[in-house]
Amino acid sequence: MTTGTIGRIVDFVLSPHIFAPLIYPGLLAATLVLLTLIWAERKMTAKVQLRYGPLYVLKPLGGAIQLIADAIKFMFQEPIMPRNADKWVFALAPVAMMAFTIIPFAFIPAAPGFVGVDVEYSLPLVLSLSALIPPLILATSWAANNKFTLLGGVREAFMMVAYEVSLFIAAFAVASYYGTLSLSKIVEAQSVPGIILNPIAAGVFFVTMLMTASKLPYDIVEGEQEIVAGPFTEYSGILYMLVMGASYMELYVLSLVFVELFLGGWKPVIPALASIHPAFEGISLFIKAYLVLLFAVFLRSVYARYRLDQALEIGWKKLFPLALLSVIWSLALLLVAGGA
Amino acid sequence: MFCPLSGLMMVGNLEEVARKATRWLVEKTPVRSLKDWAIAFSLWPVHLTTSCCGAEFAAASNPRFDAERFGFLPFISPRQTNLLLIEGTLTKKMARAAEIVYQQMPSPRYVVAMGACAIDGGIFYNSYNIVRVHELFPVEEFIPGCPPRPEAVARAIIMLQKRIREGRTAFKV
Amino acid sequence: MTSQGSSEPRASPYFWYRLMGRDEEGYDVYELFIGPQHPASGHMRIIVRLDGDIIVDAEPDIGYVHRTMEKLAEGREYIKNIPLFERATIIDAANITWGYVRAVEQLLGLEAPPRAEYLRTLLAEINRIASHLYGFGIAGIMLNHSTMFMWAFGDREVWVQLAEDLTGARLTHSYIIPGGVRRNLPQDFREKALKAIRYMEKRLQDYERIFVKNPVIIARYVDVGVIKADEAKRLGIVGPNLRAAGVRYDARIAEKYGAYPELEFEIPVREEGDAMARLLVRIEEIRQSMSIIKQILDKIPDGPIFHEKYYRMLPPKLKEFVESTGRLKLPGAFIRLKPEPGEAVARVEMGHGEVFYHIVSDGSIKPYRVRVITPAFRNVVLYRYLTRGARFMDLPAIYGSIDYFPPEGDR
Amino acid sequence: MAILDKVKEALEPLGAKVEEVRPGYITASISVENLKKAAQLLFNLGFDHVVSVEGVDWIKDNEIEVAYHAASYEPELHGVIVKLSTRVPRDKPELETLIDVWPSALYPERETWEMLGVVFKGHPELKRLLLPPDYQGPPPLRKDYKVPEEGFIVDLTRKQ
Repeated sequence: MTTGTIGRIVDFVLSPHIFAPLIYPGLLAATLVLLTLIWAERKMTAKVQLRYGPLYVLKPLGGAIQLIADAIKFMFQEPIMPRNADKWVFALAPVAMMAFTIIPFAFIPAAPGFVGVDVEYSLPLVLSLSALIPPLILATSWAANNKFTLLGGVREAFMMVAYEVSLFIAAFAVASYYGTLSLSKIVEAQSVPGIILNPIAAGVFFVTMLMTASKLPYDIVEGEQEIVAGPFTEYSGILYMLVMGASYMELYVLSLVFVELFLGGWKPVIPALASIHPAFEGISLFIKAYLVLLFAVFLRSVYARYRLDQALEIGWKKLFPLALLSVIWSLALLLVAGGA
Repeated sequence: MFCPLSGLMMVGNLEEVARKATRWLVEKTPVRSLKDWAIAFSLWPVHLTTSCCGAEFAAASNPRFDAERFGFLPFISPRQTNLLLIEGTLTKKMARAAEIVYQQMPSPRYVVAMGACAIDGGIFYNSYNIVRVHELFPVEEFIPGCPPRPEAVARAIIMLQKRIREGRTAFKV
Repeated sequence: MTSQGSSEPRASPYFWYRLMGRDEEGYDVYELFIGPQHPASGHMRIIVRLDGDIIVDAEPDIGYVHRTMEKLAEGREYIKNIPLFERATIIDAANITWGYVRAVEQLLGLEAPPRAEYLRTLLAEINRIASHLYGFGIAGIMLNHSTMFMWAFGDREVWVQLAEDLTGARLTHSYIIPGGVRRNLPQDFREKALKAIRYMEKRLQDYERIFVKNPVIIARYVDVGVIKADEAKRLGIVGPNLRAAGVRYDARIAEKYGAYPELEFEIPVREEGDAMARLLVRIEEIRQSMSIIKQILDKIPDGPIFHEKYYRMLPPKLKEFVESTGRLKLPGAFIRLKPEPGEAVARVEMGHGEVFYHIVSDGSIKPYRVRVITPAFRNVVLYRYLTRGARFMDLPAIYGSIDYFPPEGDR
Repeated sequence: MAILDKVKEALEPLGAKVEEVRPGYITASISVENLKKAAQLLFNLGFDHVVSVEGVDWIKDNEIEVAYHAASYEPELHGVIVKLSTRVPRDKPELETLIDVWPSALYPERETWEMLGVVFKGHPELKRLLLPPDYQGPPPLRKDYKVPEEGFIVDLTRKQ
C-alpha cells in the first residue's frame, strides 16, 4: 500500500466513488467513446460507401483525431443566441442534458463491486435518468422559438411515449427473471447471457435504444431532410457540441446497460482472463459496450429513415406487444427453470 | 459580459480586462495555431446550392473525389457550419437567401465562390437577374471553370486551409 | 406601361384544392418555408402548409436559379446558344442541347449524317444513365440513405468519364452541333463502354439489395405520392414520372429522331404511379439505355460526322487535321448561321422527361425567340398534386422520387 | 395527312388559318374571342395537354402573339404538335385563360404573364414565379426591354 499524501490521493481517485463517475465508465471514458465513436462511424460509413472518410487531419492514423479538430472548432466558434429565444432555457438545457447523461455513470457497475454509488435499484434509476432527456429536448425546442425546432419537439414527444414504455418493460422482463433490480446482481446472476435466455427482450431493448438516441432508422427527431436539425437547429458552437454529444452519451449509457442485461456484463468471453487481473473485467465490459455501439451506428449505412407514423406504429403495435411477450417469456422461464 | 465582482473590487473595468486577457490568450501562438488548425480541418459547408455547379460540388464528395478526407462535411443548418460555397450563378432572388444564410452563420465563416458565373457572370454576364458574389461577401477563393471540376473544388479547400493556417483570410472578426 | 403592376394576383393558397373540387374551409394550417437553404430543398423553396402532420398544400416557389436563358438566347448567334442551354441541365447536357440543335437543323434544312446521329444517340444514352444515377443519389439522400447517394454518385462518375472520353468535357460537352457532332469515336471507346456496362449491371443488383428491397425504403415509397394515368395526362407530366403512372409515351418513339428508329428498346411502363414505381422505371431505363449503347457500338455506320455543306468550307490543312484526329474544327462561317424566316419545334426525351424547343427565326443571325420548356418545369406541378394529403415526412420522399432539377425548371 | 384534315375541319369554321409548316407541326392562328372554343375542339380531337404556352413579341406589328403548343399522349397522335396562336395588342394584352381546358397550362401561363405581361383573365394565381417578388420594371421578354451589356449593381436590402 502506498502511503503519504500522494498515496492517499491515488487511493482517493481510485476509489469507486470518484473513479467510476469521473474516469471509467464515466466522463473520461465517455469522452473517449464520443471522440472515437463518431470517427469510427464516419470511417465505417465511408468504407461501405467506397470512400476514405476523414483522412488528412492525421494521415498515419486514418484521421483518427478528426473529432478533436471538430470539437476545437466548435469551441472557438461564435455561440449564437437567437434574438427571440428564451435565453436561459436555451443555454442551460444542453448543459442539463449532458449532466443527465453523465449522472447514470455513478450507478452503473463497471466491475464486480466497483460502482460509484451502490444502490439496490440501479436499473430503474439509470433508465429513469436517461428518460429525463426527452423533456429537456422539448425544452430546447421550445426555447429556440423556431418552426423547425418546434416540429422536432413535437416529434420527440410522440416518439418518447412510443419507445420509453417498451424500453422499461423489456428491461424489467430481464429483472423479473433474476428477481433483482440491481445491475450488479443481474450480472452476477447471469451464467448464460441474457440474449440467449430472452432474445425478445434483447431485441426490443436494442431497437428502443436506437429510438432513444435517435439513430437510423429512427433518427426522426433530427430528421434533417424535413426539419433541418430538429430541436437543435438553432444551436451553434459549444452548445451544439453538447447536444450532439448528449445523444451519443445516451447511447453509450444504454449500451452499457444492454451489455449488463443481455451480454453477461463484465464477464470476459474467456473466463480465464478474469483471474489474471481484475481490470480485465472492466475492459471486457467496455469492449462489449463499444461493439454494441459500433453496431448501432453501423446501421446508418444500411437503412434509411422511417416515417414518423411508421415509427410510432412500430413502437406501439410491434415493440410494445413484444415487450409484454418478453415478460411472459421470462415468467415462463422462471416456471420451467425454477428460478435463476 | 456579466461580471459579478465589478461593483465590489476597485480594479477598474474588470470586464474590459477580462476581455483583453481572453483575447490575448486566444491570439497567442499555441492557442491560435491550434484554433486555426482545427478550423482548417473542419470546414463544414452549408447546404445552399445556388446554381448548377452544385452538381460538381455534390460530385466532389462522392467516392471518386471524397472531400470528406479534408474534414469537409456538408452540414445541415447554417448555425453549425463555417463555409459558404457559392456554387455558380447567384441570381437576385438567391442572393437575398445567400446573404441571410451568411449572416446566420457563426463567426469565423468563409466564402468560396465556385464557377465562372460566381466570378463575373460567366456565360450569363449580361443577364438581368444575376449578382456578382464579391460585391456581397468577402470571398476567400474563386474557383475558375464552368463548371469547375471536383478536383478544383478539392484544390480550393486545400488553398483555404492554407490561408486559414497562415492567418491570411479575407474574413476578419 | 403594362398591366403587370396593377393586376391583383388572385392567388389563394388552396387554389389547387378548388381546382380539384375540394373545400378550403376548416384547415388550421402551420406554414413552413422549406428552402432555399435547407438540406432537402435544392435550389428552390417549397412553401408547405401543414394541418398537423398532413400537408394541405405544398407550393413550389421556383425561380432561384432563373438565369434568363430565353432572353439571353435572343441576343446570341445560333451556335452560341448551345453552351447556354446546356447549363440549364448540366447533368444531362447532351439531351437538352439536342432538342435545340434539332430545331435549328429544321430551320436550316440540314440533316446530320447517319454516323453523327448514332454518336448523338450514344452520348444521349450515356447522359441519360448519368442523369438517372444523379436522381437516384438525390432520392437516396432525401431519405437519409447516404450509402445510396454515395454509390449512385460514385457510379455516375463511370458514365461521366465515358462522356469525357467521347467529348472532352465532364459535363458541358457542347458535342451536338447543327449538322453533326464535334468529335469522332475514340479508338478504345468500345472496350471502355462494354466494361462500364458490365460494371453497371453488377451495381444495379447491389442497388436492389440495399435500396429497392430495403424494408425501410419499401415502407417509405410504396403507395406514396400516387398519380394515376388520367391525372398525369391532364397535368401534362413527362418522363419517367409519366411512364410510372401507366402512360406509354416517350419522345424517343413519338418523334423518331436520332438513331432510335433503327434500334430496339423497350419503354418501361408501370401502372402503380407511386414513388416506388418511379424508381423502378428509372432502373429499367438504365438497363434499356445500356442495351441501346451496346447496339450502337455494334451497328454504328462509317462515314462523315459532319454535314457536307459546311465540311467543304474547311481549308485543306484543317481537313487533314480533322481526318487524322477525328476532332472537328468548325469553319469560320459557321458562327453566322442564317436560317430562313420561319419557325420550328423539336422535342427530345431527356433523362427527366421531354424537352421542348420552339424557335422563331426572322432571317437574321440571331433567333427572334427561343422558347424552351424543360421537363422539370412541366413536372413542377407535381409538388402540388402529389403532396396533397401526404404526411410531412413524405415530402422529401416525393421530391426525391420525381427527380426534379431546379436549374432546369428555372432556366 | 389525316390529322391535318381533322384539325382543319374542326378549326376552320371558327375562322382559323390552319397549315402544316413542317411534318408534324401544325399551326393554327385564331382570333382572341374564339380561342377557348378552338382549344376545346382541339382537346376533343385528343390533344390532351399543352407542351408550352408562350408569347412572342412582334414589336413591329405592335402585337403579342400568344401560342399554345398542344400535343397528345395518345399513340396515334404521337409526333404531332398543334400551335394554337392568337394575337393581342401590345398595350392591352388580355385573353381568357385556358387552364379549364388544359390544366397543364397553369405554370406556363403564369410564366408568360410574368415574362411578357400578358394577362390571362380567370387565371387564379397570376403572381411572380421566376423573378424576385419585388421585381420592378417592364416584363423582360418584351423586345423593348434592354438587356444591359454589363451586369447590374444590385441594390439588396442590406442592413448595416
